[in-house]
Amino acid sequence: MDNREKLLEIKDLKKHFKIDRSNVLKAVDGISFDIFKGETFGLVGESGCGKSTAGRTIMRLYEATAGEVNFHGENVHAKKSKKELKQFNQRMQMIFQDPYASLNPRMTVKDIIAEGIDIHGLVNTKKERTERVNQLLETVGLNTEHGNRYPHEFSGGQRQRIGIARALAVNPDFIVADEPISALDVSIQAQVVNLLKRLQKEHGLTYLFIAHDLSMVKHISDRVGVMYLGSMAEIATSDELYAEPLHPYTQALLSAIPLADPEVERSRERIIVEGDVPSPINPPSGCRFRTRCPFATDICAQAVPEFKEHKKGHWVACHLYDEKYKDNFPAAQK
Amino acid sequence: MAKYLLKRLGYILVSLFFIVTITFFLMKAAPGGPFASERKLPPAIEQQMNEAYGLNDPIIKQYGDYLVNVVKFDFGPSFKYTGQEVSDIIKRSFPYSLILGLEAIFLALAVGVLLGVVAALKHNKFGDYIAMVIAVLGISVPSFIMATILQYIFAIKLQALPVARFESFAHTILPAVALATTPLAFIARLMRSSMLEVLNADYIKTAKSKGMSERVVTYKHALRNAILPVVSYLGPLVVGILTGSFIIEKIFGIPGLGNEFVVSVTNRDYTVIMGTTVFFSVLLLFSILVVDLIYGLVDPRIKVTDGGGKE
Amino acid sequence: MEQLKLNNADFEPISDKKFDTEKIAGESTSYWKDAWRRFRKNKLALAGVVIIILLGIMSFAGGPISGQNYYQNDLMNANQKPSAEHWFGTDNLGRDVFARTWYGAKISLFIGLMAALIDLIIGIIWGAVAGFFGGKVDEYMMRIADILYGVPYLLVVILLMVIMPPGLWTLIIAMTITGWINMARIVRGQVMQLRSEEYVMASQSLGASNSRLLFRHLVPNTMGPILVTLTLTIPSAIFTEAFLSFLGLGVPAPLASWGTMSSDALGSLQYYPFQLFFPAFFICLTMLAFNVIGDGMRDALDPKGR
Amino acid sequence: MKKLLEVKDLSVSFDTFAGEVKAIRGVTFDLDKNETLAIVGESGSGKSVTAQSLMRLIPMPPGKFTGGSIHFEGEDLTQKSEKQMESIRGQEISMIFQDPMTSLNPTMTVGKQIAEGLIKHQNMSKKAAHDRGIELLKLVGIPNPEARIKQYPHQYSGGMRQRAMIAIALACNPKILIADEPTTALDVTIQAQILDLMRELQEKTGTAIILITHDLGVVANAASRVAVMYGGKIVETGNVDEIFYNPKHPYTWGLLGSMPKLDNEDEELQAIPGSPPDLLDPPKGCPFVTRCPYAMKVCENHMPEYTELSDTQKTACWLLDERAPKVDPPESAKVGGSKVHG
Repeated sequence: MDNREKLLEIKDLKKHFKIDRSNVLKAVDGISFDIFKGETFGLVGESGCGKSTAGRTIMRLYEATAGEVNFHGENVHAKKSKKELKQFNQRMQMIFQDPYASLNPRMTVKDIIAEGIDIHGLVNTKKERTERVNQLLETVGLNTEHGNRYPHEFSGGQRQRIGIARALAVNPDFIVADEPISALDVSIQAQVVNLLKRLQKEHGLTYLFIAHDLSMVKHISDRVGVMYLGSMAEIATSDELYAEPLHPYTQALLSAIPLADPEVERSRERIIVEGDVPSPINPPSGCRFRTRCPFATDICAQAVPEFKEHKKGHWVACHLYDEKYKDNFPAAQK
Repeated sequence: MAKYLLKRLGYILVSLFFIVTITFFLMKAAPGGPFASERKLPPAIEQQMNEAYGLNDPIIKQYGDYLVNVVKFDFGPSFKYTGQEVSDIIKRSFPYSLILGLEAIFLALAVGVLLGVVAALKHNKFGDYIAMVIAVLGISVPSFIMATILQYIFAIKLQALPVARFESFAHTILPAVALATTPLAFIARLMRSSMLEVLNADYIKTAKSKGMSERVVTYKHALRNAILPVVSYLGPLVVGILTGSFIIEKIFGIPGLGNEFVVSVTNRDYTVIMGTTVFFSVLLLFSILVVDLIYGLVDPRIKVTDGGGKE
Repeated sequence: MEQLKLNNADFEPISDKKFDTEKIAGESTSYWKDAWRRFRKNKLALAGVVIIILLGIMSFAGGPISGQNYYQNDLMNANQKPSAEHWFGTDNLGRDVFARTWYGAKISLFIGLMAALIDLIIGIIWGAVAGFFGGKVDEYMMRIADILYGVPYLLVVILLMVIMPPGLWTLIIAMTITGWINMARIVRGQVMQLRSEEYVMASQSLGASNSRLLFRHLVPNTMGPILVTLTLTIPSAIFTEAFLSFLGLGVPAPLASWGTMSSDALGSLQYYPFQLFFPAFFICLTMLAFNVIGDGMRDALDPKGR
Repeated sequence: MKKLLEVKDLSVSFDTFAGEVKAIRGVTFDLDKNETLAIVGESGSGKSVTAQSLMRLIPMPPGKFTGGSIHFEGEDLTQKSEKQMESIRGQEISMIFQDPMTSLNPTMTVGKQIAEGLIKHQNMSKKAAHDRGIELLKLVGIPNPEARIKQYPHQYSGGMRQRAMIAIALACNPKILIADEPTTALDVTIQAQILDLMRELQEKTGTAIILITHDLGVVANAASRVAVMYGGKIVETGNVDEIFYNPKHPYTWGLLGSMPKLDNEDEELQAIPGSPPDLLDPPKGCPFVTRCPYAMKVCENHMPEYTELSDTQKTACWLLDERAPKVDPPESAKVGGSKVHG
């Protein structure tokens, strides 16, 4: 696995927002992970955990407060000329969450899809432009006739496909999909997910798939990262994460998803975590999950757990798995 | 809370300083001295007058003196009416304006809110149309035209109310109505749209699903939330009433502050202009502060505290 | 319940191509077309447009039609009632009120349009720059606007009128010197809001330049609220002009506006009410027309609104 | 024995500028004490309209009943006056909504919002209602209820707001609780808390629940019976095992097939092509005909009758007609069931 080519290397990425003079919202507070070429990396977490901010900071839609995003070995956040940035933009694209807000209501679908083509001057003639747009429309399962219409005439699923066509127009290597299905109905979600999977195969794309729906993330991702309150709790291949979650938060999260199977549901033992996610403006000291963690002890309030490789390719940030603190958790040894 | 108030007071002082400074230099830049107007004074006397009013001092000294005096609520003597202090003029005329203003504010709020609520409850029915016709007309008819229409109909033709002056409650009715027209219409529209929005809110459905009667839902749940935009309009409302009073007091011959201001403007009575401007600004800045405090009381989500931390 | 007669043929599968599930019925409509369709349905707003057009035409044609001019004194014929010769009567100096009314229309409309236009230009530039760049730039620009906003508008205008030489442009300058702030705040709010819309971000992530973001995305999408504000600024400018004229601070003679005409007529209200009637009526009519147009536009441009 | 609630052929339409939207068209179902009926469907299927019609919360106009009846304890709710409905709402039937953020009055303390119903329906004094409010908050698991009851909704977190909503709804011990997407706006961990809470409270109080949702996971977790809605109609109904393990309607197959399974991920999801029908002009026959892979000529013009497959399961599909070709449910619609956990 490690000999796979790293497409993206995120190192200690931070993004803080200033709320007012005395308060800073640490939306993303030092996360590190790699994304390999051709894989789908799923990023999950509950609302407010910073997963969307992470996606946007990786895209450099937000300037990072600290840290690096190395794409093909070059730091996206290093000072760059406009031209260099534009090149990045062509290779990295994004699909957005809200199919109603992500398309400019005053532009025709054709102009929306062609925007990237125009910006990067990918075609020379009007005819080529039309052909390219038509081809993209077809790729995402729409008709060429749809090009002359306006976004408000389409359904949510169709709009999401237009958004995908727009991203594809510049032939990117890497796509950040920021909760692309959470606003859609179940049957439509499947359409979009299938389309994304097909495109990945056909174009050799790499995805960062951001979502809060764990079952869908499991379905689409090769590896999954779990975020909690701006920090990364656990990263593993999706099979391993589901089979053997290490972090108590991941365990709780997995056990909370209701499965579409009544018998399983009836016999399932749930780990219900108490309370709500604390405010990211004033997060708990030490381990951020400690206020809701069933295993928490004093040490969790004192020391921030290190994000360590517990097994090959399986990273976790929890004192439970740290030799140093073995004696602090007499009860939790399983 | 105390910290918040202090901060706000600080802002008010800064704004006031700007206003005082700007008015002072504007007035200094005005063409012609205060005594250069119609009645031609012999140069010697004019010189004497200038000396007496301190107009021969360097401008910076005049400005400094003025600032010091403003703090003491001393705006100097009127140029036109010898022997009258500007602060006396303000003290004498302000009560009239205050009564008139309060009456108009009350009228605008009470009738405006009522019209808006009726319109929203009878949405797209007769009551709505009537209320909105009144509102659109109210906005389209400027206060001074409204004033003359009222004067013409009720005082001249019907002789039901006094034409002008300010001697009894009856005298205040027409000017207060004229003054209230535009803000009343505005409040009615504001109230209507906010009420319509609130009536569609989820928590109204919750209240209904609890079995609350239409009346309770409308008055206990909807009204309090719908009135919030009106409360935040109170600031501009006070401004509107204040500036509206310039013209209304003139038309009705009321010896209020607005009238004094207009007279001083036509007379180029600079000290009075400056004094009243500063006074209006103080009034205004403080009423906006009061409005903000009221808003904090009405909307529990706005906490008037220092910093954003809750609990 | 009717008895269905079905045969085996009814149970044959429908061919795949029968239903085009991606089909969209109806003809394609752009935002502006759609808005225009909604606006057209609003009869009141349409009437407002017609009124403004008529007023505009009459402001030029009114004088020539009547064969009178607005400045000719004729003290012998002062204070006449409306007649065949003087359709709206004459004023206290014997000037033809009909001709003066339409001349006043020209001045009043010009002031209203001009003031609104200047507000619009300054407001858009100021608001768009502040909203687009945000951060420190925004903070300082808006701090300035806030301080100016804290001073009552009419007070400022009056003070300026006191110190500047009287004239048409003086009036316009005085009215716009703080008048643009409202527009700037609206534009800024809109731009800030749109700046974080996903479609703007999408364009940004495609590598769009600032000018592309501004002109392809932000400006077209702020046009709606700006237009509405504009139509509501015009009547308020006309009102301010009339207000100032009424206080004797308006356009100097021989220029005449509806405001100065009303002011002049006030003294003889008791005896010659018609002198006040015409200018006052047209002030109200114009304000009414612009207000209903503004309302109609708001409803047409923002279908969620109602 | 009479059912608690019997809905028959209920139809509701809305007059809009574009025409009459037939939101629900002949919906029939019933509800017994102590059970949880889930109504599942996509957005626009009419599930929320159904829920709100039961409480008569649909604003009329523009909405209107165009047929059918709602019998609650033998009395038809569609015939009741507004005044009579007031004493049923909150007292006999109550409701919680999707977004706890917007469904609580922001300018009223939580305590007052709970007390209102108690004072109205149970003639409690203010003091008694306040005390009962504290009890209720404790019941729904809000810590420190004595202090919390005096607070405003914005001082609560999302999960706590939904708990407070449940406390309000259950204040007068209603016989039926309608929960309209109660967990959709909440995070997964909070969703699990709320579902648990609802189950626990049902055991304690015996309230019947109508659960409106689009999430089959939630259905499997919480429901005892299920009604699947599509295009304003109930296309299939049955108890929860029948719907998950023996579904007969192609739409139910589609729904199950488009859910990702946790055990076999490489299989492609079975998406249902196309979009739901336009209810301004719904298909004459089966609403699913345009998206159904098995559509037959008859489906286009004739709505199928319900076929009773068991005492509880009823399905409206022409495939169940004897003249239709035999079709087996696709592999993707098969739910793991007992084979997963041995």
